[in-house]
Amino acid sequence: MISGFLFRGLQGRIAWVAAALALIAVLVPFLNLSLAPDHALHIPDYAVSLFGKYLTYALLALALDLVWGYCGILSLGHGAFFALGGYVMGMYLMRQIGSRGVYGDPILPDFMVFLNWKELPWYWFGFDQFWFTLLMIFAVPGLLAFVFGWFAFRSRVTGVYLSIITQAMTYALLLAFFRNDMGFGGNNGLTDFKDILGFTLQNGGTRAGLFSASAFALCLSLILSSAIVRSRFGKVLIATREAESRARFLGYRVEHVKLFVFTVSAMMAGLAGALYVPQVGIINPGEFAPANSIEVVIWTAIGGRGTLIGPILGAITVNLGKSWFTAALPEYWLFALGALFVAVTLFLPKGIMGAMASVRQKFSAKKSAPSDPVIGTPATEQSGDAS
Amino acid sequence: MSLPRALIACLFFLFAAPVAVSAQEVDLPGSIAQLAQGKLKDRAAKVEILLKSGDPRVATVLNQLAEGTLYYRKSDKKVFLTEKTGKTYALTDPLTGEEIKDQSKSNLKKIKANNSLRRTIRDGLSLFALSSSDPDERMQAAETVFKSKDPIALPLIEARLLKEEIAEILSLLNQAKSAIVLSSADMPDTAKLEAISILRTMGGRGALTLLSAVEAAPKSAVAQATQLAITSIERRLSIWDAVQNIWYGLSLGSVLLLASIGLAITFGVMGVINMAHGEMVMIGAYTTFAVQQAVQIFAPGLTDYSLLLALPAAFLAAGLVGLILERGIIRFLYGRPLETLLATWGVSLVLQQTVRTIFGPSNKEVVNPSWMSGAVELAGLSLTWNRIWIFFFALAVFGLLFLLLKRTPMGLQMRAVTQNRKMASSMGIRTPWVDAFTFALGSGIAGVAGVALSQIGNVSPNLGQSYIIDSFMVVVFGGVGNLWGTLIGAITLGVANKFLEPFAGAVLGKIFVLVFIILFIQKRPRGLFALKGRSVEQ
Amino acid sequence: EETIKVGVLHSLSGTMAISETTLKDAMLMLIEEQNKKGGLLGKKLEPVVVDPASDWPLFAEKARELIDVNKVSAVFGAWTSVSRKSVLPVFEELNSILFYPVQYEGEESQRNVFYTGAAPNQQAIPAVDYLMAEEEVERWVLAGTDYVYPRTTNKILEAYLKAKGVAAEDIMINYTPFGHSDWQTIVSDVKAFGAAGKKTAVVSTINGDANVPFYKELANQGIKAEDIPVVAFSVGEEELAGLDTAPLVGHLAAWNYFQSVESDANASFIEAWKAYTKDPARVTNDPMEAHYIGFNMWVKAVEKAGTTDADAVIDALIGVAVPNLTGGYSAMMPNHHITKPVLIGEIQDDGQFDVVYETAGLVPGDAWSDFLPDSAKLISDWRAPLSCGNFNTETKTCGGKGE
Amino acid sequence: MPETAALKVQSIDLHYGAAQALRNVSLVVEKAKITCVLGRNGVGKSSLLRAIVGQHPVSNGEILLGRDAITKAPSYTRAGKGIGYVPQGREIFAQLTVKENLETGYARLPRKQRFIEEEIFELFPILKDMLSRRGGDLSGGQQQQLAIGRALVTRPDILVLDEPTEGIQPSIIKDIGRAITYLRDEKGMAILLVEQYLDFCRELADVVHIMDRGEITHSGPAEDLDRDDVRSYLTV
Amino acid sequence: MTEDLPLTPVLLYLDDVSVSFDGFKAINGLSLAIEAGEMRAIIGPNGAGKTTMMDIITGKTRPDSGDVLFEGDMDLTQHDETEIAQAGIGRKFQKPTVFEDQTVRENIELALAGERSVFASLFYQESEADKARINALLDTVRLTHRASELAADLSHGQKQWLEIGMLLAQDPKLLLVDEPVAGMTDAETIETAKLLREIAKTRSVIVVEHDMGFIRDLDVKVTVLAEGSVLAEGSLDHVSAHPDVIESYLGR
Ligand SMILES: Nc1ncnc2c1ncn2[C@@H]1O[C@H](COP(=O)(O)OP(=O)(O)OP(=O)(O)O)[C@@H](O)[C@H]1O
Ligand SMILES: Nc1ncnc2c1ncn2[C@@H]1O[C@H](COP(=O)(O)OP(=O)(O)OP(=O)(O)O)[C@@H](O)[C@H]1O
Ligand SMILES: NC(N)=O
Ligand SMILES: [Mg+2]
Ligand SMILES: [Mg+2]
Repeated sequence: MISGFLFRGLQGRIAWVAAALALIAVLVPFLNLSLAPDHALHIPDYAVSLFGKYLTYALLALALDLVWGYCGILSLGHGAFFALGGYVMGMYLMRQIGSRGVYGDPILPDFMVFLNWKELPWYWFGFDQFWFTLLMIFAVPGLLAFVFGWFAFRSRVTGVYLSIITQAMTYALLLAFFRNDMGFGGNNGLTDFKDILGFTLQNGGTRAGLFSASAFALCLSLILSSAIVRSRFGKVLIATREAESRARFLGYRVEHVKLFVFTVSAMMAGLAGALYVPQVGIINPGEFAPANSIEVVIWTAIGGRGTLIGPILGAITVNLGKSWFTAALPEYWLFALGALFVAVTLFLPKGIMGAMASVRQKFSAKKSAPSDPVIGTPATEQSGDAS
Repeated sequence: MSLPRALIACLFFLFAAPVAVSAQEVDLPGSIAQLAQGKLKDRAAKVEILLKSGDPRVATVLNQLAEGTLYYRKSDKKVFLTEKTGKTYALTDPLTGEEIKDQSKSNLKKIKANNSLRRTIRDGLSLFALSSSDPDERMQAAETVFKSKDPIALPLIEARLLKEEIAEILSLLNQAKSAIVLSSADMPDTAKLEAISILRTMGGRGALTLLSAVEAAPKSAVAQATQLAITSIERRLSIWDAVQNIWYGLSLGSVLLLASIGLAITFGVMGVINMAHGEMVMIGAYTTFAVQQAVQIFAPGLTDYSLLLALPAAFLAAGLVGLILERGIIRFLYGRPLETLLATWGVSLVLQQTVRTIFGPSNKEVVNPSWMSGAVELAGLSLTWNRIWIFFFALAVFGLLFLLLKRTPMGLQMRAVTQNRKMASSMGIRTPWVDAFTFALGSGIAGVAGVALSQIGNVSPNLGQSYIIDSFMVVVFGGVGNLWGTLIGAITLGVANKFLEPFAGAVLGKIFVLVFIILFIQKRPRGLFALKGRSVEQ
Repeated sequence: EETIKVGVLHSLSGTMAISETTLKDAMLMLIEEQNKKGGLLGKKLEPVVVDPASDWPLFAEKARELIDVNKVSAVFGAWTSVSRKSVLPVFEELNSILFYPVQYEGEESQRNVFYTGAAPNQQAIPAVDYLMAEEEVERWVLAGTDYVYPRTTNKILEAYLKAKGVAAEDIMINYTPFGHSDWQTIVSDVKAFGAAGKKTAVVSTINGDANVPFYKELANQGIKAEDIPVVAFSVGEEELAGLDTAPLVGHLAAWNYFQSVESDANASFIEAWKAYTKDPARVTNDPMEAHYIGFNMWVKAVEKAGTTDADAVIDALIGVAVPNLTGGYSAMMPNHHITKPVLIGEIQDDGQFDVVYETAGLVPGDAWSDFLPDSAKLISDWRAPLSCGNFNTETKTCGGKGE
Repeated sequence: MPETAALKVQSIDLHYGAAQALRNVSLVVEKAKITCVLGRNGVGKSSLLRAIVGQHPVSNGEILLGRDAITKAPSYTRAGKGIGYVPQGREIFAQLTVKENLETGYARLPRKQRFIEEEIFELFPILKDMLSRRGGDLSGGQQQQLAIGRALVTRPDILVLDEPTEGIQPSIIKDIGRAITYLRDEKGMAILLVEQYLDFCRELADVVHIMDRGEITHSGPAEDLDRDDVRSYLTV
Repeated sequence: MTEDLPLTPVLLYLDDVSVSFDGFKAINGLSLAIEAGEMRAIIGPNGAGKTTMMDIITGKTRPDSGDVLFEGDMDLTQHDETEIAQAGIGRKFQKPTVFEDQTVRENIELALAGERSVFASLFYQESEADKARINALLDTVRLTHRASELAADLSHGQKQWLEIGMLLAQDPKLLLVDEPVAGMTDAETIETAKLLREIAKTRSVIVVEHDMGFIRDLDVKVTVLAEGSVLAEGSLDHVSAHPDVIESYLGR
């Protein structure tokens, strides 16, 4: 049943993109590792690490789109799930350092030693095991999303109210993780990682492996998301986004619907964070910053929300732009990026995917069922007496 | 605090007074010249010697030393009193009063003082000032003596107590006397008891400290009186502390209100998720800076009032930016509120960088006018002027806005347009104009808030970012679209924050407030002042 | 024409731009001046400026780009500790050189990094010593922003103060979030704490943006330097430029450099800086001096090694001594920290500091604090044969490497 | 000869994206006459009214108000020139009170005319009882009455009504019928009425147009219309 | 269930229900019983509380007092919209409410009876029977030719039809239809009446309308509400003759 379900996800354009992702997951490490640096097809280390990072961003954007694009839950706190996944992975990596830390303490991470901690806090136990870590990568963000969603959706918190409390959530976590007393290294976060599963992190091969893992994770998540949105459940998602109370009158348990996608999405975000951390070598509370979560929303909007490929494109485009601008126009890049955001909103109202769709439409006369749903009208514009 | 001539005059008078008793024969020119020699840490001893002289000219020298305007000439190490006039200095010989004008800074070197030296000077000079003819100086001297508890001052105070006519100073002198009495070992119990009762009426932490240090035989009258006084003061203090805390909460609330009130229009009323709101506040703050600079150049006399000029200027500047923003971008996005988030985020990046490019990345100095500096002591409360002004200013802005929105035809049109733009147009309302006006108004108000906020915080390109999250929290917590909600929401969050802070610390306190907001929204999913009824469902 | 590239890795946007932009400008000026002197090894120096945008992972990405793509010979950059931590593995992996110019919490010594800012023993401890000796302070408020630098510094200071006989109830420790802006409660707490009869001082490790509202509140609540002095470790001339300093006269800061220092080197540096920025009001500050020292050290080491090859330069750097701006020489020590004088300055109403105290000689930076039990055992020496940043003197092993 | 046409629609087309909703529609609304448009669901009646009041642009053709072309004018200009509109679906300002809803009609009026005529309350007494209730809280029929009342506040020269009887109780439908007649006869108002309710239309109308698939397929004076004829036009 | 309880064929029972909004009594001691298999027409002046009554039955509004019993033992006031819908009460709103971003066909599909849980809908596969049923419903509401268009693009009347289609797809035991023929032509109105009569053969229906011709076509018992409570009840002719009904509702 599961495989049949997933197979449904592998249709149309998604199948192609998934195949492409699987291909680069294999090909990029190959081109990076086995070709000589001066070979025309060689992919430089720098590009591998850069794009490895982008892939995790893309996964995060995809996760957000599942709740925002399809279910209308504008989470301004998705960065929190990403960061939690990152911290889980960071804790594992910290514990892998073992006695190789600067103080040579076999158990305590360095930051605990110099702040005079005597023993490992209970919540650090188990993270020396990879299987446990793997479990926690999904469990921690998933649980937070579940508990948060359970209350919020049951209380029928919607719209901006929901957005703002998700922001409050990530902001509170930001402040909490900044606190040194929390035992997560405060502002400096977790750093100085040495190896993952026995592979040295500062090694091209490991990096290529992480790239590959990120591409596969994205590929699988894409298929899963596609399977979800193509099922009848996907239609319920959209129905919920559009007219939540109407869906209730049809007998759908809207809070369960939301809770399910919210939790699945948080887990995907956690996975993205977990893959991100070993690639960038640090996790710090800054990842909880509300601005980060807003940026994810922006990637998604730029790519085209309510499409699965859009957020992937958006995340990669914006970050590529950012990487490029910050080096090419270090003093003026904010003008460029800001103008880009404004321009996309004005001229590509449905993002890159929307623009591509309308270009395609111009060529093919026959109008297909629109896949980019129109964004709902604001609460203040609604009137009338029905539901 | 510069030394007025009056002090010198009264020092002459003092020659006949008790201080003269302690005056010693001192080699004045030599001692003054000594100030220019040696290291800073040896200077205290030299100052002590000068103070002993009791010579009125010494007060001037020492005051200038404390103020950092005492220099010596590099060529001959001669010490001078200085006054800066334009780019040059006028030098005055401290002993002869002979003046040399137009000296360049490069010929001179400042004689440094540090805090402990300044304290020594202040304490020493306060003895002189106790008999000054200027009541302000006597008042300050009494306060200084209260802190220094210098027993030498006792006879001076007693002499002055006989002559003093101003009640306020009289009580300060009594307090200073009590402080000395209580901190010296060999005082009669009657004097001590009197001192205790004076301190008990005075109250406050200073009194408490003195009383706690009183040493007396257990069960003695002094010990009992002390104990009673301490309990009484502590009780009063705890009440005042609570009141003070409420004030802090109200004051923080008023800052939140100011920060969010413009957003209550652009987001609350218009539904634009205005991520550039903070930057409108920033524009207001930079306008304040610019106006202040201009005033300093063109009308230095009005510097104290540059804020008043800045208010309309900031309103117009931020309003104009808002107008351009609305006409250029927002108007294409009505009905697509989520896209306004994206576009205004882009705008906020551009505005930040624009300000960084024009004004540079670092903080700009906005001076507090004198009427917004310092604090007023009110019973057990200490209220700083800038917070008081900001509190009332926030309420005034709120009140005006409330009237505009609820009581004027324009307000009605604004609300109609934002609820149903097409229908409003069909009712004959010029919707583009109303949209532009509303957005400009919200932005302008944010700008005005920036004027006030420049008085308590940074004026930097990041200014907007530090308010944006709080602003959204307030508007949403209060209930989107409800102006009262914004008011009550801001005040509630401010007070809650200030009541949590003492227990939890600033960091945890803030976390608790956020958690409180999250939980509160569960109870009231549409904010504090939710719009109710059919009209809002779905 | 072949050039030697120098990376400049300072945030030009985001929260840290406020501090770091100046350092970028300073680096550009130093490079330009060096080029006027004929460059280095006969080649011109070419700055490569990027903007890591106060975004820590972006620091790592940009560091990699500078080293891997732009092939820079050395990088001058970072401000916050977390940004340094973020780029550290990159410098290690790609074996390049980073000069880090800001005072920090210590507890680090890495082969590829040269720390030209102050370690805690070059700033915090002398400041406390001064307050004890000069101002006879007996009661202490340690107020800081809640992050690693203040936490560590305060930990060290707490241990130090207790060792000096200060009672626990005479120490108040307070942390606030980044960008904290409402100081009413805390300042009034300080006031109350200081009203207990003993001479009280505040040791402030409050970071950046939070300082302006803090000092404004201090001034308005009438806390005068003569009553309760505040000594700060993160407030320099740049920060004061955003403040009306008249009510703050007498409050203190501890640094290794002040613009007001009178020396020929400083005078010409200030002149050059004002000319370069075309702004007669531009101020200089301590991290700029650190870059000045670091850059000159690098130049000298490259000349000594005759190459920009990282390994050679890293080895050559140890022992290099260059003039600092306070009139003496600073030397790079085997632990990759430098020797510096420690100065205490009082705020003046013109936004400058008046030096009221200066250590007799130079203080060598201590990577591993002697006041933290686990750290006291460690020493750092990057010369052969030890070649170790964290050698444990008890176990005689190199902590990070000895497995 | 005096101009008797208050409004002329001259061969307009209207599109929603690629879909065409009106084809070459022409129509004249005479002063002091009631013009009625009939047609099945989805034939384009509301679209025609939207074109007239300016809520949706036309792709071709012209609309004349008296002698002025208003084809491109925004809705508020048209309202300013005397077109009052009662839309289908009521479009009440949900958060405004009944009173405020009515007062939105002041926008085009000079200051001294800014009051609500007593006639409106006579016609819809319920509005007077509910002045301070929020528009969105009213029942469907109450909202419909408010929508009509609101349009009358502007004192229009041409009143455009889209299925005004929808959801209204029979007695008030009769009142509305009387009111419309009164407005025509006493105030000389031109009235354009879209209706499904055939009897209502037949009783009131002077001129009737029948639409089908975006076109006007039949026009003529009301008395010429045979009930069964119309029925046949309107059957599915 | 109704077969098991032949003595209490009451499907829906409102007992002395009241609700007020800000002090305004919208429903005032309303009692009403609908039998299984009965179709009931409800008329009454604008603002009489008809829609509010439906809100109460479907769980949208909680009454201040009174009970609402469904199938004898389910107290609807204790359940939320979802549970009530799942128990078999379907509703058509006064203002047509459909999922505008989805196609006409998807709207029907979503309404189609069946398991509503998250996992059931995740793994749902459309059966031939379901497909046939959807097609039949599309035919019934005459929207087959627009099946793949977005519901947003329908005209007002077409949305009314679509919503009726959704209601049918839900296959409820009790249908609440609020002004189904508003905005329909006379011919369509007749069709709708036929359709409802057909439906009422197998389930209960409550219809609210102001169109007297339509009510007459339905030919069922009529309840007149006024000011939140029952004013008259009986055949249409009976209530139409009631002077209060003429006075407050029908007019002269
Ligand atoms: N906003 C829209 N976007 C796309 N198509 C639309 C839109 N509004 C209406 N249509 C389509 O245009 C056609 C005409 O619609 P219109 O609303 O004018 O019909 P109508 O005659 O008023 O019908 P009804 O009697 O049901 O109100 C219909 O086929 C409808 O589906
Ligand atoms: N939330 C509310 N707040 C205030 N009044 C309300 C609210 N909801 C309903 N009402 C009032 O309750 C009364 C009943 O409304 P309801 O919609 O039930 O009437 P109805 O019988 O359906 O009328 P119609 O035939 O016009 O649709 C009306 O007077 C309405 O204004
Ligand atoms: N290293 C610092 N000051 O963060
Ligand atoms: Mg219509
Ligand atoms: Mg109704």
